[in-house]
Amino acid sequence: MRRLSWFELSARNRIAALLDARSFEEFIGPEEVVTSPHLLQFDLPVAFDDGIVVGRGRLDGKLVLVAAQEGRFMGGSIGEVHGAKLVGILRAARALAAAGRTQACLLLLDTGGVRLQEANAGETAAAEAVRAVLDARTAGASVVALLGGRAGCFGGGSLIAACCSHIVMSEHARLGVSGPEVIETYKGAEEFDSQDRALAWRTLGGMTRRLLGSADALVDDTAAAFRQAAIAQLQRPRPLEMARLQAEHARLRERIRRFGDCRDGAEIVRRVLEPAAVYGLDNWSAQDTERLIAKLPESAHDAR
Amino acid sequence: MSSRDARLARAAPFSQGKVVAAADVTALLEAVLTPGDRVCVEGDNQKQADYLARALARCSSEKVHDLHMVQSGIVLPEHLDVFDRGIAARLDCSYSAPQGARIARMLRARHIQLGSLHTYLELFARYFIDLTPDVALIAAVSADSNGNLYTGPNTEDTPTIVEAVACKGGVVIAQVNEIVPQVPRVDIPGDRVHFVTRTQQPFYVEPLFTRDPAGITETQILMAMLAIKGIYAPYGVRRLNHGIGFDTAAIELLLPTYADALGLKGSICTHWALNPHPTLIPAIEAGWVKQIHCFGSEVGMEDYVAARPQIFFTGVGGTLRSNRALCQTAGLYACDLFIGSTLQMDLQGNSSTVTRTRIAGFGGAPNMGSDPRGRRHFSEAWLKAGAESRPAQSTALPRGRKLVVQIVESFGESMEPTFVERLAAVEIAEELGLPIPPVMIYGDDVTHVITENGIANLLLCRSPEEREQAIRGVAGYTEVGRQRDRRAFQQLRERGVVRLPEDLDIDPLDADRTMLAAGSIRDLVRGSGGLYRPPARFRNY
Amino acid sequence: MTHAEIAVGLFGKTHKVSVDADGIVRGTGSLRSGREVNIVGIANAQPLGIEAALAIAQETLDIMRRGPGTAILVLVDSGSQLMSRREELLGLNEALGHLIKVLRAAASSGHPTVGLLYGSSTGGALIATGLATSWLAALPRAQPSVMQLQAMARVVKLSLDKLERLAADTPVFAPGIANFASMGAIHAVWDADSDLGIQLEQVLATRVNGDDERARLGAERGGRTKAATIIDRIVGEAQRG
Amino acid sequence: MQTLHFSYRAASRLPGKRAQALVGVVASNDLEVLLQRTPKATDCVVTVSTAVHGYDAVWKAVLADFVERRAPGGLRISINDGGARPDVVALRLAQGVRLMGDDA
Repeated sequence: MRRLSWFELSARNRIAALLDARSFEEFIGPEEVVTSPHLLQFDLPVAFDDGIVVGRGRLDGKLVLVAAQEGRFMGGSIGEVHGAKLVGILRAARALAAAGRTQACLLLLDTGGVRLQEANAGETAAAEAVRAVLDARTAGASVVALLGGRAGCFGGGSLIAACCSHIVMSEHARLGVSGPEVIETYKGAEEFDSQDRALAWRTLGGMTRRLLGSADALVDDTAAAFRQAAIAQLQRPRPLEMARLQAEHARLRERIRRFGDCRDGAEIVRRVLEPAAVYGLDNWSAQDTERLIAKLPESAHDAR
Repeated sequence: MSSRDARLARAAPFSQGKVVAAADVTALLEAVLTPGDRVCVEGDNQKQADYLARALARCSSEKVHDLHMVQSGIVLPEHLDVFDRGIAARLDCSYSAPQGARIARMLRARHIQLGSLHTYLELFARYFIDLTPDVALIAAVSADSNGNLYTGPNTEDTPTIVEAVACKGGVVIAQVNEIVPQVPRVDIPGDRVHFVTRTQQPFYVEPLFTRDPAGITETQILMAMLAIKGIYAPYGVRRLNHGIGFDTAAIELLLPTYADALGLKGSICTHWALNPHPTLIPAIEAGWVKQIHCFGSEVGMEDYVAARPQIFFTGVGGTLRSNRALCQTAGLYACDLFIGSTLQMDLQGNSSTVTRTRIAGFGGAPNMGSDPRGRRHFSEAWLKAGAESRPAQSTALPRGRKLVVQIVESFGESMEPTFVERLAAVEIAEELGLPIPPVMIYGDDVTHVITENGIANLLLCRSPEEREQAIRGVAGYTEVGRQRDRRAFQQLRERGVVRLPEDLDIDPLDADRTMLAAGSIRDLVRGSGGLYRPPARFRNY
Repeated sequence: MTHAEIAVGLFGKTHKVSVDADGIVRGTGSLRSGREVNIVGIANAQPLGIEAALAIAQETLDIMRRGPGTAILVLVDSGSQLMSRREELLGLNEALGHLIKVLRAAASSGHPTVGLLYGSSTGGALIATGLATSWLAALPRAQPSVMQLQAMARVVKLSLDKLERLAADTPVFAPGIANFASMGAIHAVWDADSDLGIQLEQVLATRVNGDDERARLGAERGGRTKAATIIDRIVGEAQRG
Repeated sequence: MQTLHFSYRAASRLPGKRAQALVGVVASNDLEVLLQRTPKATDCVVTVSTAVHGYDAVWKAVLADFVERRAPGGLRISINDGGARPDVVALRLAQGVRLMGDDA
């Protein structure tokens, strides 16, 4: 039997495979049928959980709060109910951190961003969510983003991820504000050919994000690997303090200074690091990535 | 002066030796061609002589008109533009799926005089009898200045076309990706090639046989389990061909897992007439496959194939040597099973990929999916199928049967039922005045129908009524399925004519994606040791 | 109103607010009460890219370094996030995230952060600027949006007509300040014809950096009837046992 | 959206201890099925919410077969349909019943 692939698992099954067996307790579960009040007017079906599962469970024996987006329901998009469940779990993370009960919150993001049919509610919820992430961190919580789903992590979701204390990605994950299709729609295929999926992943994919230091860990596409990485990341708390913000600022400035004229992940690897490297081809291995990470000061830092 | 000499003389101003500048190709074609010529533009469901197709479409219709196109594929827009522009008038072809909607419109508007829709092998056969082209426009990877051609892994139709044209006084014009001092291997000898032109872009090849395992559904896995346990195992199918589709891809990916657990390794699926399907990589790597002969190649599989010469047919230099005509023949005569999908099937098992708005042609499926009555060698699978088709008390001579399996979901895209009372192909034929409806596989060739509901064994049916009820019996919740006679269904089930998953001890709930030997393109790449290089459109990493 | 008119409206002619060629707003001014207010922001409907986000963040960090507790007014007239392959490759989400963090850190360390949306702002740019402040005001002609209806019609596969009809009945998806106010995203719409300085003074007199009240406002205003209850329930359930 | 209601008398109460289960996702060619216990031992009520109109007869046939084969007595089943074909509907229903039979 093949191992369970994170990419393929549903949100519910990702949580089940991530946490200690049978430890998960869902808040506002599907049986309560708290669904989107807005989709009906678009003649669209609702989901009993509005495409997000939130609750608490145990990871390696320790209490954690969890939210998992279902990338297959409307692209994991953030609507009013969906967004409120996410904000709720983040505010709970702040409360539990302040009370000293747990410092751990896991966000299994899998989203195209704000749900257009309830755009204003989704946009506002995304803004509430980023603030809630930061407030939870200020209270001492680690908020770990786990990315490797079908929908990627785009739009408001990408800003939520950027505010997290730790980011774990698989090579199937994509992280960016505007996706290739959106950029192509507004700026044309010359700017971003969305059909060229290899280019999409060289630009937004897990491997490139890891090399640039946009992610803290690149893991295999299995629930076991995500679990291990989440446990490891939780051991490196990153309180949101002034010095860290200043270090992040310097880090992002340095990235622009070094790579600001690049437009493709392959260019960064080829031109700046290894002229002969054929980044993004299929014989590029995890070892190659590790070798590059070791060479790239950008990729190892604590400035997030 | 022979007709060829006259053509070559007219073309001389546009070439230096055999080499023609790309910009001069249209002028050369105008010089070589005469009105009414039979012309083959090479192209099938994979490779395309695309530059030459465009060059032909740019010809002046004053100079070049009323051509009779005799070619495997109507695939590129230019293949139909020549009809719109008055360059060509008549058409005999085989495969037209990518232009299916436009060709249907043009036939309705009588913009094309259609001869016949053929199978590949059938059209090749006619190249040697009554449809020999006067001029062939072909594609190869490289040429030397003498016209020797290297076709790379995508040899496909080229040798057949060239044989027919060059040996019967015609002219062969090749587009090549490069001109080199010495070609790596001679796929086509230079004395059969009259002109070569180097193009800026390599000739186009469609990755038609790549199925992303991520797209395989639980239903397709269930059907694959039914195929393996319900057909491959009992008949001991060693020599076979798979069609394109997610269902057959699922079978390929279940060989090293599910079929292995059933203890079938070595006793099924050892010898293939098949393109290098990426989804067969896990089975090959697990030692299931003895050898594979290919119609064509598959984009991204070149290095993998070259590294597995013990499995694939390769030439000097190590790359794949494919040959469509020979592989079609192999599929027809030397395989015991064909399995493929279709869009519509009627109650006698006739099937078609034609819809009201699309005419897809045939390609090779009707050859693969028919019982060759000229076959005389025997195998266990062939004899068993033959025996099942004869009534118990029959005094007829013993004969074998090829297993022709249709694997379909009872509903297709947009909830269109697969099972229908009357094929759209029949209506189209009436409307266009075609003498025979474009049926892909005739019902009397079909031996089994697999759906998510079970298997209908048509070999065991003894009357048209039984066939109908057996097909209804696996037609699920389609209108046709819901109208089945419950009593007849029970009787067929008791006789093993219809077998449901539970009759084969298969629990549909076991049909799980974790059973697939690879769940993604990435897994296939890994399984190939990095040798498989999928086209960008299939990547998600 | 232009950024210059707004600066004058807030501080009179003695303000030191300027906009550079990239549309980055910087400066200070004194309210009538004598209270010093720092200004940052983005003008001229510029799309928000990495450099712009870092520039605004830099300015904010400088304000924080200069001394605690001063008010920060974020002026917003932007496009959407800058859409390009280069921006995405270099981590636009991190740059916008950084800006959000810096603005929140300013609030957490005692700088009241107030946003004033006076032009357009779309999508990620809006989340990283106006919506990243503790208290967001808008002028009547401001145009917040996630996506223009025309583009939205294409994506959700409905006619523009149908979308416009739907928009008449619900504030939940169409652009506009009334809709965003009804979500609770915009705390108040200021009167452009009366003294902006006084209106800002009034806001600064409240506890600007309190808890996030937007969901509660959305419920009170009827734009988001479910969000606040859901958030409260989850916070409650998580604290049980 | 169209809402369909069906009620059946099943041969027996579905065994198992789980109070509820959710299988599937509302996505194209898929659906979600929420199964919940009710006090009525052999009643099975099903509510289907679908944006794909005109397949009432197919739903009826699929559900009738399901009730006959799986005896899902004492269940309330709620379905949000994203346009699933009958084979997927039948599969999800069967998966749901299997989950309800789990001891966990």
